[in-house]
Amino acid sequence: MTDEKHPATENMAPIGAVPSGDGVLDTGPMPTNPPRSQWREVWGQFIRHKGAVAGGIVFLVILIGVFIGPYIWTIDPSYIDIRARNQGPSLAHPFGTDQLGRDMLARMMAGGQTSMLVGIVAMLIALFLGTLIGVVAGYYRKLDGVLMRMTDLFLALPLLPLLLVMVMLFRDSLSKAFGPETGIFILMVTAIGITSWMPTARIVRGDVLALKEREFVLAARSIGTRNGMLIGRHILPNVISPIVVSATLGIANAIITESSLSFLGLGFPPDFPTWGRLLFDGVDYMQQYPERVILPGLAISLTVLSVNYLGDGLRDALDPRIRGR
Amino acid sequence: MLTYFTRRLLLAIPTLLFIGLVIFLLLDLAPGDPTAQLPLTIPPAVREQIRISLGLGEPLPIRFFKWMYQFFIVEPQVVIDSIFGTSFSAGDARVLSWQTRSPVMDIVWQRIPQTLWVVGTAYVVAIIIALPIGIYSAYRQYSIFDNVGTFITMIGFSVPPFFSGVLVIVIFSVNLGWFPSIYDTTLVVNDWDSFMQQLQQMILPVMVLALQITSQLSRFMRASMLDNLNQDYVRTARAKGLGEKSVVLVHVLRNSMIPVVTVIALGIPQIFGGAIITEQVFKVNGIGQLLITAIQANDVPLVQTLTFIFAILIVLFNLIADVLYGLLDPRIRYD
Amino acid sequence: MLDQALARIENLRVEFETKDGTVVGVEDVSFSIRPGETVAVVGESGSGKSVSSLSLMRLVEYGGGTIAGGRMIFDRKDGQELDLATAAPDLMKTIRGNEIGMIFQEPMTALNPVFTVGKQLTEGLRVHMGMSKDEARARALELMKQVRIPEPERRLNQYPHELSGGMRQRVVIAMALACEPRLLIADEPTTALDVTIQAEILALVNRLKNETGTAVMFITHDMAVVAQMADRVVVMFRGNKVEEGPVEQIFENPQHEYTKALLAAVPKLGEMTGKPLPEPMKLFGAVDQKIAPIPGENRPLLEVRNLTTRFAVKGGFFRSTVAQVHAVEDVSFVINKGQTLSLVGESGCGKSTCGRSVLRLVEPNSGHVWLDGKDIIALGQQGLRKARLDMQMIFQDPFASLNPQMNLSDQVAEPMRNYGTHKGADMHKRIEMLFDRVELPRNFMRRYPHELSGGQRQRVAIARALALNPKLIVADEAVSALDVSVQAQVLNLMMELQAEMGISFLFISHDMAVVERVSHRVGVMYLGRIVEIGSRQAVFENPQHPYTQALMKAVPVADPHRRKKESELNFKPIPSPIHGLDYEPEPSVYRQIGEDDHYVLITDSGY
Amino acid sequence: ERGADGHLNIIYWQAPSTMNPFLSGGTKEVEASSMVIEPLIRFDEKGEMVPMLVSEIPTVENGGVAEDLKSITYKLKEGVKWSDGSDFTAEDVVFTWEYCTHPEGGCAQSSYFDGVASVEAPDPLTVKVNFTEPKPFPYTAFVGSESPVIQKAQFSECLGAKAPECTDANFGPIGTGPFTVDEFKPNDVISLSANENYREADKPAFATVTLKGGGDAAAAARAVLETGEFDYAWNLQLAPEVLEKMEAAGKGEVVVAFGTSVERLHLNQTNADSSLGPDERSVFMNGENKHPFLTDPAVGKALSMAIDRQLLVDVGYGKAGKATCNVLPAPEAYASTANDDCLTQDIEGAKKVLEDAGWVAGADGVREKDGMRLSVLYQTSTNAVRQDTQALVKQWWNEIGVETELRNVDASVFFGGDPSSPDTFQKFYADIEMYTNNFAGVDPEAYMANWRCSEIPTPKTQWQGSNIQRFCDPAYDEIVTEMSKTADLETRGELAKQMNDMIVQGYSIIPLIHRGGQSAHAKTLAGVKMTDWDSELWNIADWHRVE
Ligand SMILES: Nc1ncnc2c1ncn2[C@@H]1O[C@H](COP(=O)(O)OP(=O)(O)OP(=O)(O)O)[C@@H](O)[C@H]1O
Ligand SMILES: Nc1ncnc2c1ncn2[C@@H]1O[C@H](COP(=O)(O)OP(=O)(O)OP(=O)(O)O)[C@@H](O)[C@H]1O
Ligand SMILES: [Mg+2]
Ligand SMILES: [Mg+2]
Repeated sequence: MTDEKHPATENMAPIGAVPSGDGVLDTGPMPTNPPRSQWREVWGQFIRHKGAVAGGIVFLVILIGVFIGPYIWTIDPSYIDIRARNQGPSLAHPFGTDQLGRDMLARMMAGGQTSMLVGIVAMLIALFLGTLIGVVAGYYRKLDGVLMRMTDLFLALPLLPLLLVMVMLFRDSLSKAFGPETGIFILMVTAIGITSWMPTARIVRGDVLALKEREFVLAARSIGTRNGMLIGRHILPNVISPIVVSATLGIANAIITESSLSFLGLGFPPDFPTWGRLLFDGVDYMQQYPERVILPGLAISLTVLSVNYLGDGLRDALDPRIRGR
Repeated sequence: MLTYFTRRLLLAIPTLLFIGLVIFLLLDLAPGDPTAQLPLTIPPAVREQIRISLGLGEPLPIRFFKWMYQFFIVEPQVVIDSIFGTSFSAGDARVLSWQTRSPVMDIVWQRIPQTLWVVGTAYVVAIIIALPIGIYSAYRQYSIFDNVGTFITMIGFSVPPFFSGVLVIVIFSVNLGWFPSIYDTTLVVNDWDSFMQQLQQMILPVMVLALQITSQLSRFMRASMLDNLNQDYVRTARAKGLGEKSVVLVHVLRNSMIPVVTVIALGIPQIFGGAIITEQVFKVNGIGQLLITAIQANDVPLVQTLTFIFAILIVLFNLIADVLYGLLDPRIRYD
Repeated sequence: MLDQALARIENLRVEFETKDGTVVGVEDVSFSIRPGETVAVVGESGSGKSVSSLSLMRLVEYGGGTIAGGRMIFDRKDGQELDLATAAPDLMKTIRGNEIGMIFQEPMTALNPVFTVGKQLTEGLRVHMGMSKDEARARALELMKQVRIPEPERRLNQYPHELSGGMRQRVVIAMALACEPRLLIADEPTTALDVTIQAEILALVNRLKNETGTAVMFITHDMAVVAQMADRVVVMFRGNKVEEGPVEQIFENPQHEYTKALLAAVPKLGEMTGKPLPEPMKLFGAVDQKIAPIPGENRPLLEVRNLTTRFAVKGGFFRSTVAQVHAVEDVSFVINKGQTLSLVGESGCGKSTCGRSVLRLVEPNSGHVWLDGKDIIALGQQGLRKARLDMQMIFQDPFASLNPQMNLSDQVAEPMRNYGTHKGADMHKRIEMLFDRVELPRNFMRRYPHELSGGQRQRVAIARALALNPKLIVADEAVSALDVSVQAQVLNLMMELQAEMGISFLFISHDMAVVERVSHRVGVMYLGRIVEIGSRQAVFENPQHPYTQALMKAVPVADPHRRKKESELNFKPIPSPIHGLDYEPEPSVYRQIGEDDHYVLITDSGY
Repeated sequence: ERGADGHLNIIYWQAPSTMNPFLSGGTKEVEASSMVIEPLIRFDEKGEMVPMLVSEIPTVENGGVAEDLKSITYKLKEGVKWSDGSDFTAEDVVFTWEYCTHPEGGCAQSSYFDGVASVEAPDPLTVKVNFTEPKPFPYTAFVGSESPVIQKAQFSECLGAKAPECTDANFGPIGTGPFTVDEFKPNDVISLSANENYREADKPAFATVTLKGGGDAAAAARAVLETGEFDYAWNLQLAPEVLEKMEAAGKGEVVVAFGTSVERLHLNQTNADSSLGPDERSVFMNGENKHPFLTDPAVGKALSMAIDRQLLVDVGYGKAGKATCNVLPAPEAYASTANDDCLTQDIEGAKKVLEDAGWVAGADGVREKDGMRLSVLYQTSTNAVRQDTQALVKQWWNEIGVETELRNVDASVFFGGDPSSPDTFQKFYADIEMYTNNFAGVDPEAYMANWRCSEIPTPKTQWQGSNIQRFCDPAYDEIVTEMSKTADLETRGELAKQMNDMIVQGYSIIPLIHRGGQSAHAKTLAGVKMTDWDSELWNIADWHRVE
């Protein structure tokens, strides 16, 4: 249909008959703030959330510390200075040294890189899988049963044997393709990711089931929106809140799962520092050198806390209903 | 409701069979060997003999069906026999652990009490603590209490138990000497003294576990309360002249509990599954410790049976959670 | 009637702390209510009606508001006067629900979904009157009878969702009345309900007032309801009282500009009597408004034949279909180009389903739909998508049908993006044009739905429906949720568009006055069937089916001299539309009335 | 007096899973069962034989061992009773042999009966073990805690495939030892009480014993050394400074005993290049397919010289380790002294050795020769101490120009024999691997025989075999044969040293640390004689309480 059939359309005059704007019949107080760009607005709301700002700053400091830090503090984290073993904090080693004389500050930074990456990447995998499966299960009725039973299956799968199988099947090819350290990283992260998407999937599915019944979804269909777009434009943005929460908890969960795997002897190799591994190694020395548990413990907790507050703020900022207030 | 329940139960059977198959294949694929923990002084030929005597020589499908048969046919018969003194199961081979060469289910039964004592108590304690915290945090959102609560629960969530566990042992067992660091599973509670002893040895592990569970539950509770506090019916209740206490604790709570109760129900399989690390740290030797030692020893029958029981519980409690949801929320009807 | 006022509000001011600073909900309001009197508080959305009433209950505090000034003197049972604005919370507890009862706007959400009706009813009784469980229950039963709920004993054990909207509202009223309050505040108790239930409830409140001498503060924006109920009227505008007076005076001799505008915006049943074609409303204060009848064309655009839509009721062991909801049953009608057909009827009679079936948003079971000669039912998914270029829908609830996460320009742009009809700057220009067309400021384009008033939202929905230049728009209760004045604007807008662009409307509504205003033809639905269909004039001026007649009778008239008595109303409860699988409904057979195409169903409709 | 000292608390952080050492050959099971069932002869803390159920140790001199070395005859002590009160007889001993050698039984200790043709019981107190070949060291069957005697009456229904079905017997064997099982909770806790029928009337001093399992080494050590909840803790492989700190609390002491365990590096003699197919990678092909550089003794020598063994001990083992240069460090009669130079680190020397052999440093500091880089993959099982060792060794090797990539594998996979896994130590898909091995008892004959050419694991044998580094020297095989025919202890000692030196100087194995067992007991517990030759609990009958 073209406009030619209705030549009037383009230059239709406003209906002057209806007073509007400042007219008598304007309906009460309306938001009067000037319109802002969407992302500016999100940002504006975000920086007004005190917790989020504090969390963001801490998170940023940690990120900078572990990723930029090594360029400033250039000691090799695996360099062994055997004469300097088990030292307390000093100028030469601000965080002290470990039982082989490796510099703890350098190890904390190297460990932080791995831990942060594990947290973020595993979370992203879990989030992607969880959202995908949740949305598909919620949106396509026919797949719901199968997908939800699959979630049950994954809930029941034991992580450790799974990890062993993955190590056996993929380690060699991965370390050939990416080098041994990246290879094991990919394995760990995938294993953690694919064993922790289930809660997200459940929550997202529940929300999608409810959303699907909302009228705007029907409205979208009535204006010719295809399924893919419908999910992308209408469903996903409306489940962002549970997804953000899952992301927050996901990072924490991944970091902690990794450290628990160290405890069970299946985490990263002991010469591959991560915060979880450093914490685990430090536990034996807790009484002699308390800083060895306090430092990595603090790093993990701070990260988790900051991510949590960051998530709170992000969720509020992404929700236009809250944002307007 | 009843038909819904039975329908879901029937559907659960193929699901479980499939899960069983997947677990079986996964464990079969996993590298490792039941003789790995034996000293290297035992020569390879002997190891091979041991493997054959464990039944590892048989082809995969036979092993799978044997296991399924034993699990679903023989083991229930054994239970019936032990209750009624019958002898249906006589002569049938049961699922045997490779480590102990004894029936897997017997070991599992042996482990359940301590797991329930410790993990179960922790769960109950956590619920008792988490709910009030969640309720009050939501009622006074963004108050000091709420902020401090958030802070502590997030810390609780972020500290791995292998650290917090050892920390409390060092503080309370080593330095203060108040509580034992090792859980005595042989303790029989039959009088006040032994009960106190049991309490003493439970306190530390329960503390560590409850901290984690509380952290998560209180977040759920808070969110759910927040959802309900601004509902219209709350205003109606106030307009009736009800006190704040009954408004919050009767009207709001009842509604907020609906999702939380199902979350709690879904957590129950975890109780039976044990808490691997906490049990290990405090030597509680419950189901979690059983699973991890079995995995380390490549005790496949034990691992697959435990995992499968866990799968059954998950499927079952998923169902229970759904049913509970329907019971608690009169709006939901399953037929 | 005593002269002594029961409650006096003096210079009330209420403020809310928000992130954007302090918002004044009520600026300066004073009025009083005497015992046995009904004071209607009218005014537009956001004018502070609810806030005033909530302040009287001291419930604003729980919504984040503070009473920043003024006094609210309440005459207590013992004759002592009390300033509610400063009363202690404990004292307020004994007043709320006991001496002042309140009926809330939304019957659907005002009840706690997880407690039985009985429990919620007895709660107040036990707190205030110290009754035992059995006593309270007996009293509750009495109350249920008083509000005329059928089968009261069974209802006490039911949950709110098991009752219909009207029944729920009556439960809320019973709750408010439980302790025989001396002041009853009713905050828009009927806005969300359809005429028949509304009529019942209004009659009930009136009866109670007469029987117990309770004073009533009745909040509404529906002038017809005011005319039915009020002794005195308080008109509010933007947080202030602008006019006050006896009901007759307000209707006959309004003083304030706003009151006049309000009255002008009310569509009155019978206004169109004698006019064959619909025409826009005369709006107050509007200069050079062209009011011309809209003729339309005499060519059919949409033809619906024997449309039937049923919903499966699943159950049993294998979740098989055990019964069906006969939502739309053998419905046929024709809409001409540029004309409007209205469907009216009680809640749940299948109007929305019918509209959706035409667009195939719900798959009909059988029947035919031709749009401009194209067989819609026969189309595949691709064809259907294409066909929807020509037919659009405006949904019942403007808020629900807009995606809360998308800004307005994206929402309006979406259909164009979907079909690729316009792109880039071209599309942008068209969006601006559409915004202008529906009278939305262009700087609203980046706003989100929640930042708009109901009327503005509905205009967005209209703009979206217009974006593709459709030939047919199904308008499902497009104005039901709106204020009278906004409603008038939206109605006029729709009619203007129809006149200019030749759009046809399938207009679904339960508001008879609105239907009378906009339609060329009217179909009355009952239990899935059209029981009467014909030109608007024929159906309204010469209703033939008994249901149509009852419906007409229930419509409140915006004239205080023509109040309806409860005895005039006579509604039967609606039978269930659910039937077993083997139920074979008879085909709809119609009898023609007179010369025009005015038909009445002669098949048994269940009424 | 029996039972006078009350209760004894023992903690084994790895809990025993059965009390039948024939069904599970794990150390923890063997040790736990040694409180209940006994062999005829045990080894004491010095590795010397102590008669337990026999009146004296049979030798050629006293006629107990046949001149042709083809049989040995034990005289059982009189009056020994099983804990159920029945008599201990030669029939029980014969039955034990039948039980463990049953082809379907999968007996974990059946190697103790290798070469045993038959066991006879000419009379109730005489047991005669006949060998198929002359056996210069005949003290294998029924000697040491891994080869105890079980009661015929209890196990007669449990032969072969039926063995696992006798759960009650496996969990509570009737024995001749000082204690009997009251309750056995697999992998958790064992409750025992004094055996009423123990042959020494005043022993054991403890009335009851609890052997608790679970946790980790640190927790076990803490329970004995710091909180005093337990009296004895086993296998405390902990960082030396941690253990010292705990010991300083004053509640208990750490005891160490050395046996034959040596932590060593195995240098793969075959090519383990990952680009090779499964039929070639790490497969021994009679001298073909040799490792590109690890077969060069200069490289092995340099690798060995670069290591500071004492430092490894200090960092990871403390009291429980000694630097060593021999795969066969004990007993003394067999320990060579020819290689002791390696005890001192010599980085410069190592560099020179490589330099002389033509390995010169390339641009990145890694030495090369003929385009071959000295780059090794060094693997071991996952274990904190081993990873520290790896890290240190890697650093030293880097210093001498050897590039090192580290890998560690989960112990259950590494030591598991799953032929489909690429990570088992037998498959050896790496250049160098590190672990500990030892031999049971005091005779190294079988142990040294491990490195015969025929013992090399290959795909054909499903990678079974004990010659892990794929060492093959016909001369070595000859000495093995010679030793199996030599009865004279001194000559046997010489032969063993010769073999040790061949292996060590050929640099197919680089010994690092002679490891001991490390346990802790409360100060109030006396009588502990820690040994690594037998069960640590071998003399639990003598343990008692002191103030
Ligand atoms: N909780 C609140 N926070 C902030 N502002 C509020 C709040 N409640 C009401 N307001 C503001 O107070 C003003 C009066 O609102 P009120 O609810 O009394 O309107 P109303 O006359 O009842 O309208 P309606 O007919 O839509 O119910 C409005 O401008 C509204 O935005
Ligand atoms: N998706 C559905 N599944 C099952 N039954 C439905 C569904 N949608 C509507 N119904 C039933 O079909 C009947 C007609 O509903 P419909 O929404 O068309 O009524 P309506 O006339 O639009 O009412 P209202 O004025 O309340 O909007 C009702 O009995 C309703 O319960
Ligand atoms: Mg209102
Ligand atoms: Mg409708």
